[in-house]
Amino acid sequence: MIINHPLLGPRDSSEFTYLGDASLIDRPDWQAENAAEAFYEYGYLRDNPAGKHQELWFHEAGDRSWLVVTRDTTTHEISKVELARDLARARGRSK
Amino acid sequence: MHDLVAITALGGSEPQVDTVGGVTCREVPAVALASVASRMGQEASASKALAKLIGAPTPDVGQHAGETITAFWAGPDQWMIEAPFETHEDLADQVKSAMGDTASVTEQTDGWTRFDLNGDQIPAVLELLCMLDLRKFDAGCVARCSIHHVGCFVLCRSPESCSVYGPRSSAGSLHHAIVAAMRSAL
Amino acid sequence: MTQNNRLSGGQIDRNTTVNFRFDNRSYTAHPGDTLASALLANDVRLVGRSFKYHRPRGLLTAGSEEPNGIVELRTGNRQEPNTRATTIEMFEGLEAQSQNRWPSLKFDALGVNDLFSNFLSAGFYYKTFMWPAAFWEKVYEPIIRRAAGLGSLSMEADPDEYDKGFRHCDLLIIGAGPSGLMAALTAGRAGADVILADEDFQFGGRLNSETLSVGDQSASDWAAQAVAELSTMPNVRLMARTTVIGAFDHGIYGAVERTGDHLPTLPAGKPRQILWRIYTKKALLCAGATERPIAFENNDRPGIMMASALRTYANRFAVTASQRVAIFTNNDDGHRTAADLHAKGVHICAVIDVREDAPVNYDYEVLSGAQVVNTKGRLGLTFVEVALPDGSTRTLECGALGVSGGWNPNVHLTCHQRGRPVWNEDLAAFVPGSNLPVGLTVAGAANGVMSTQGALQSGMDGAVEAMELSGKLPDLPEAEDAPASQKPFWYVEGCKRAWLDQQNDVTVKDVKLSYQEGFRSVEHLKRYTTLGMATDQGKTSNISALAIMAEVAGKSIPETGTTIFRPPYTPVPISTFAGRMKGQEFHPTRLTPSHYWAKERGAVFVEVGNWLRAQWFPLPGETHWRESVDREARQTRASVGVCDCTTLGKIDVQGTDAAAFLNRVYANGFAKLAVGKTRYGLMLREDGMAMDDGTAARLAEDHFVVTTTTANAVSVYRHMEFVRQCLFPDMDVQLISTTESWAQYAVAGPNSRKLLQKIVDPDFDISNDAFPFMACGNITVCGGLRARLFRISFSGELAFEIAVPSRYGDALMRRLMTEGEEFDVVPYGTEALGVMRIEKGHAAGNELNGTTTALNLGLGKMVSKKKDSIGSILSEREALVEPDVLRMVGIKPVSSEEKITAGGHLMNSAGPVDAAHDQGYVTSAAYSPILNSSIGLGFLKDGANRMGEKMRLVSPLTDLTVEVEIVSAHFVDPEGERLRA
Amino acid sequence: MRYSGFRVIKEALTGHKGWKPVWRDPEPKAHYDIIVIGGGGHGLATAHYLSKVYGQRNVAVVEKGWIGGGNVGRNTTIVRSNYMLDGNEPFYEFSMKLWEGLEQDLNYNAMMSQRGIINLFHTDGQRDAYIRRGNAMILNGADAELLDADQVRKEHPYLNFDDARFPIKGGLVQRRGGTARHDAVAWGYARSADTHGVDIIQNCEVTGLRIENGKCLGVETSKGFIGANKVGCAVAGNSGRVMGMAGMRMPIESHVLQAFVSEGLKPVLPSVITYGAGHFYVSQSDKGGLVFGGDLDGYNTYAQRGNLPVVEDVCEGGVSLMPMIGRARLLRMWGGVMDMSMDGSPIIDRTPVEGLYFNGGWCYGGFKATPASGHCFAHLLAKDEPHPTTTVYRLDRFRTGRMIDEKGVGNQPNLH
Repeated sequence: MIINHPLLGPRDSSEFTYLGDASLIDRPDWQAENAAEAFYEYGYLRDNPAGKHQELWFHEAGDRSWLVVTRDTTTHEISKVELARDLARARGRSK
Repeated sequence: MHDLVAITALGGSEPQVDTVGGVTCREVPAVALASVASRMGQEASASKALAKLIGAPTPDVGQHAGETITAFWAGPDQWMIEAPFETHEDLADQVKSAMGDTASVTEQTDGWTRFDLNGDQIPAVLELLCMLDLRKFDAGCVARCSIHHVGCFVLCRSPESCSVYGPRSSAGSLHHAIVAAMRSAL
Repeated sequence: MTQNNRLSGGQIDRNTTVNFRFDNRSYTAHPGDTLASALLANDVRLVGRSFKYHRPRGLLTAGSEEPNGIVELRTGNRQEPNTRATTIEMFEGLEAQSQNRWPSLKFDALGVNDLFSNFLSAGFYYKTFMWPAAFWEKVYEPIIRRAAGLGSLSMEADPDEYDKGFRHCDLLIIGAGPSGLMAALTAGRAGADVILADEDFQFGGRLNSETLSVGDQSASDWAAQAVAELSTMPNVRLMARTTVIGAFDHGIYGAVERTGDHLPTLPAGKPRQILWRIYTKKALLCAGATERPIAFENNDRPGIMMASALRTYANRFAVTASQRVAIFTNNDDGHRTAADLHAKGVHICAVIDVREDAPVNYDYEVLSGAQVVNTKGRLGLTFVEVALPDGSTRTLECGALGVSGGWNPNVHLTCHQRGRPVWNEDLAAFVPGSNLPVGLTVAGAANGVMSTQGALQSGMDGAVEAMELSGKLPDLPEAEDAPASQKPFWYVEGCKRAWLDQQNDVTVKDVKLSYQEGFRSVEHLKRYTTLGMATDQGKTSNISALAIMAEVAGKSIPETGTTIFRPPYTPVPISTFAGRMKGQEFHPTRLTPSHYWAKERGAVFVEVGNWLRAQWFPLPGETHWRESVDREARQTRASVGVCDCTTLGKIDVQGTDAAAFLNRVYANGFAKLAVGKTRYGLMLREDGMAMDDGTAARLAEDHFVVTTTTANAVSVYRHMEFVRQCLFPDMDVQLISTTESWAQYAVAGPNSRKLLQKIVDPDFDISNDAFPFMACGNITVCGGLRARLFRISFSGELAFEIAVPSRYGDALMRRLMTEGEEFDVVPYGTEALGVMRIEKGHAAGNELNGTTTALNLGLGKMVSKKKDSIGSILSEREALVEPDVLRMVGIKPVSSEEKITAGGHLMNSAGPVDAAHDQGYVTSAAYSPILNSSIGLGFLKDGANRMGEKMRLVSPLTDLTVEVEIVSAHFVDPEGERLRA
Repeated sequence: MRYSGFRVIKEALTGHKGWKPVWRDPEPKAHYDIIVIGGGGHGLATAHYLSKVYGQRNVAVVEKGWIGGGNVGRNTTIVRSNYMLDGNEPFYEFSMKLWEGLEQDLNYNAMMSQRGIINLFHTDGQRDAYIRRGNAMILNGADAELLDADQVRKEHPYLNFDDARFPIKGGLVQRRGGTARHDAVAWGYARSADTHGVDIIQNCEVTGLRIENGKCLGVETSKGFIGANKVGCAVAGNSGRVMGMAGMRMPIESHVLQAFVSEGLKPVLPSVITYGAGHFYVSQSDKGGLVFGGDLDGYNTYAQRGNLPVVEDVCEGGVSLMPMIGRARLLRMWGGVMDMSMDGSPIIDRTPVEGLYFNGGWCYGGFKATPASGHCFAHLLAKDEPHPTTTVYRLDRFRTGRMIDEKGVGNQPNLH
């Protein structure tokens, strides 16, 4: 597969290490009342869609960026690649 | 001055040189390295300080630039600084004082081993080693890539000259891979 | 032997004669031959035996689709089983053997299977061999296995080298026949960046096999001229002997270039084959088509071949399979073969055409509306029996029969991403469907365009479309453009033993039986009968079998299903996929800064991940490793020892938020660590399990150096980048690995400070007051070399770790040894390191096994609940905090003579010994020379409350039961007085 | 129809006219007591045990394509019970015992071949872990043997002992492990279930689950609605998709595992061999092909195909371990979609929806589990309580912290 890195352009996916669903960015609030349940769901439950999937890839043999790749799990077509850091900020994560 | 004697990454007292069919692979220990990473929110001033340090515009993504002190892009808001070892053994300190609080600086001199390839058929060698698109890999380009499972930087300095940086501990394996590719391709 | 079957013409080099051997007989051939053409030239028709019935087999085709002509090529450790004679390029001294026969090809004992074929019908083995139950394993299966397989391996290591490489292009053209060449000319002249690859050693595809003309040239001359022009274009790369084996995601193609297979011996340093990963913007499949057979009774005898193969042998290789040839066809193309052979002086016995309206010919007989109903000839064809439309039969004497049942486009690569081809009624063949791999288009015969003119046009159009070319296009030469006429005809009615898959012996009857027993899906058919599972991957058999299944089922072919193809297009040596990564080069080897010195000292090395580390340093006279290790550990605890610990991961953490960041990453607190201090840190995974441990040294307010275990250096760095970029993207923190930059040595033992004081420059006070336990700082050594010093201890002794730039590591180690002579300094390896850490009760990899929590490790109190840190919440789940969870304990034998075994299980001192009564297990064990006893660490249910308990350590696997006592994991200096000294 | 050597001879002499379809091709009834979704190995085995052992006769298996077309038809055929953890070893040993009697139970020769399996180790740490595992196997009533390097060499002299980057230090052997003819397992179960009255309905894709008031009433299919008292889902690889129809998020990701077969070769490998320093395991089939595989491609996918980097990785391991296979040719590569669970262990349990039961999360261990999985799922469906060997395969074990994590890699499915 080829991942079109937002900074570097097309790079072979073998340069990357895969983590999983980009929902792993949405780490729950540790102080929330339902934190135990929220962390369980965050840690263990997945949509696992047959279709578009937002997922985290680390450019291990490259610039060490974490990317969020939107890829179809039935065709492997990649429709979007973003820097995870940008997406994390967009989803409200900060410090 | 201290009295400890250095050895090269390949374990010799002198750098190793191999020539096959018009391409030379030379071990280059005489280089000092330091990494620079902009501090959060200081990207612009870091870039400015870096440009001043190398006497050239701060290299963009996938580029390298500079004269005596050169810099190459290593990641978002990160660069590696190269300079002659003889004169810049304390490169990290020099860079830190140039960058001030705009960037984090880390000594990288001995994190890496460098092999320079010279000759007119470098692409034939490189295409057996890494997946770079050599059609677009002109002078001034740099890319991180994997060579036989070793993470490397490759810099194109001119059509007949490039540098390969690999982790120092893997110097033997990297050197073996390069020379085997030279024997195969040339 | 002379080449009796040589004809005139051809594209072989008659000026040179080469010698080769087949089944230990010598023959001659010419450069340009394949082994197949050379065998035919020498009148060798019998080349092998089939898989199941051991029927005699001859060549069927002239290309890579060959199912029958497979041999063991070369000898010794270069023996290469199942090699298709049709693709072996002739070279001087070539040696090949037939296979799957004993004692000889002509007399094969297992040929007896053929007599029992009625009992060996498809799937018979599923229905029998079950009684008595024990017999399957002991009697039946061994017999089946002995008979299994085709060629044999030498059982020696493959001595050749293989390379892997990467190429990029705008347009990859797969196949250099008429459409591929025309596409390459079109795109090449327009300046596109093109790679043209073909599996053959000669470009031109079928143009080399035909007597047609293209423009005013012969087809092969036109091809040669096109190649000549292409080879002058800098933007076109020609790759002959290169098979594109697979279409992978996003325009990546795998291709195998056979750089050395045509050479008698490989030049030094040169690879036998290269696996290319070709990155393309667009690809154009010009793979042509494969002629398909017609099934009839005994259609598998040597001498019965594809008609187009006979034509290729005659026109390209100047060879005929026999001087007397008949043709059996359902289409016009079969007649072309007859005409070409006739023109070369071969006697055409007849052309048998199933069509009533077959074209007439005055040079030889054409039997219209006729069918071949049987053949004769035990080891090679002698007679063909033909049924004529009037009901009579006629026997023709011939040595070769060319069969043409029409053509199947080579759609294989279009299916590699599970796209399905579609049925084309006009061609009676599957053509590429609509769901092709992205970026791939198809031209020429592969796309169902069967005429030469059509192929040229289609190739040009394909290039124009793929490269979006505009402007002037090359002139298309004139070429044959006859409409192809055929009558779909799959098998001769009433035939039984009519072969479809000739290698695996799948017949028409088997397809019918498969249907009868309910195996009606195409996939069931293939799996039940083994159709298409042979080395030719069913290239000549799958479609015919499908058509027959459709007919039996009374359905149309599209209703019956399609069959798709998987990579690789043709089989590829496993070595080719491995490339250079084998033997010592399987993984890169990482050497420590003291490696060369350690080697001089005669160290024994051990693989730790990709690192080589000194395991121990034997001295003369030491005959057992334990002697060395005991000495190293004892001497270190008695005086001072030095160990290279460079392999531990080191990560530079800088930034104004560095401390806050580490506070999140580590379970314990780091915010308040003072500058100049180091702290032990425990990192959890988000699921609450211990991930790694190490230290973090604060060199400045905004600067830490974090260490990781050797094994986890890469994954911890990746994790920290995840936390930084994805979880807390606004933290001002920068990470970079410095593992390799610093040669880092542990200097441990009561005299460690004294030794270091001899090399640390006097400006730096490292006394206990100035540089207490857990202190760290930048210093200089040996007269000004920058260095780092950490007062940390893994051994439990007074200890330091000192780091200098790696290039000076060798010299520093030597200096430590000479300066340490007065203290009897000892270098120690990983084994003694392990002994001392077990004595001290430090968890390491065996304990941090990914299923243990901080609580299990006895570090539960380190997990701060006052802050947000990774893993803290999930570490609280109910089953992880139950009162009797596993706790890390020390284990020692009640009798010091006994040995603790890592991997042993702990059982109560009385009661049953079984899984239900398992109390825990031993993770690490060592002999402690200080305690004069074997000791171990392990996990025990409720272990913290069971100190002093006597238990049984059992290891039935190693036949061991030992009475042990549960003790504190801190065997040595539990109060930690030594390391603070 | 009973199969026997006698029958084969009789049919051979009478033109094979008497063979009947191995299973019927029935139209679905309006309602069944139990519907099993998925005509793969596990679904068909479930149907066999439901009908033969648990006396359930009003049962249907619905399959979207052709039976045996999922992972039972695309695996590397290995059978073993060499697990380490308490949760797994009893279950897989139960499965092993069922394998050992399978041919007689089914009257179908699935060619179970107990030629042994060896897991090689290359470091002391690996050795210690294998000793722990071997002991756990024996303590659970299974067989295990530890070989040192010399003993390994004696049994497998063709392995790389001279030039290995990671020298072989020994191996853990299970002699009763081996291989079975994977397709035949599906067919044998199908034939038996069919004989016992189970309707096997092919080309019948489940498009929805009818759930009212928290109770599952049946399945919507491409052949219409089929009612059921109980619905069991055994569609590993597609569990996310099917359970998604019930609105459930699962502790599972779908990943592709590639497998490979070489051209047929005269016998070279006496047993199943697993490399401990690279991603490579291999056995030789009765037909002579080397059947081998390695690691997952590593990314979520439902496509039954993989990519080159893993092919190369596997072959690098193979040639490193046994350099004599280098000149053998790889004939075919394919991919199967795995239900990768969050701890690498399976799930056989009720679900929050009444009448809906789940069997999945088999990772790449599903084939060897087929008999026990079918038996235990049938037990759960018939009796509404878990079989004793599967009480730990709970769906909620991640919430409570009772993971069964053999590899110790935690909640990242592609690492298991």
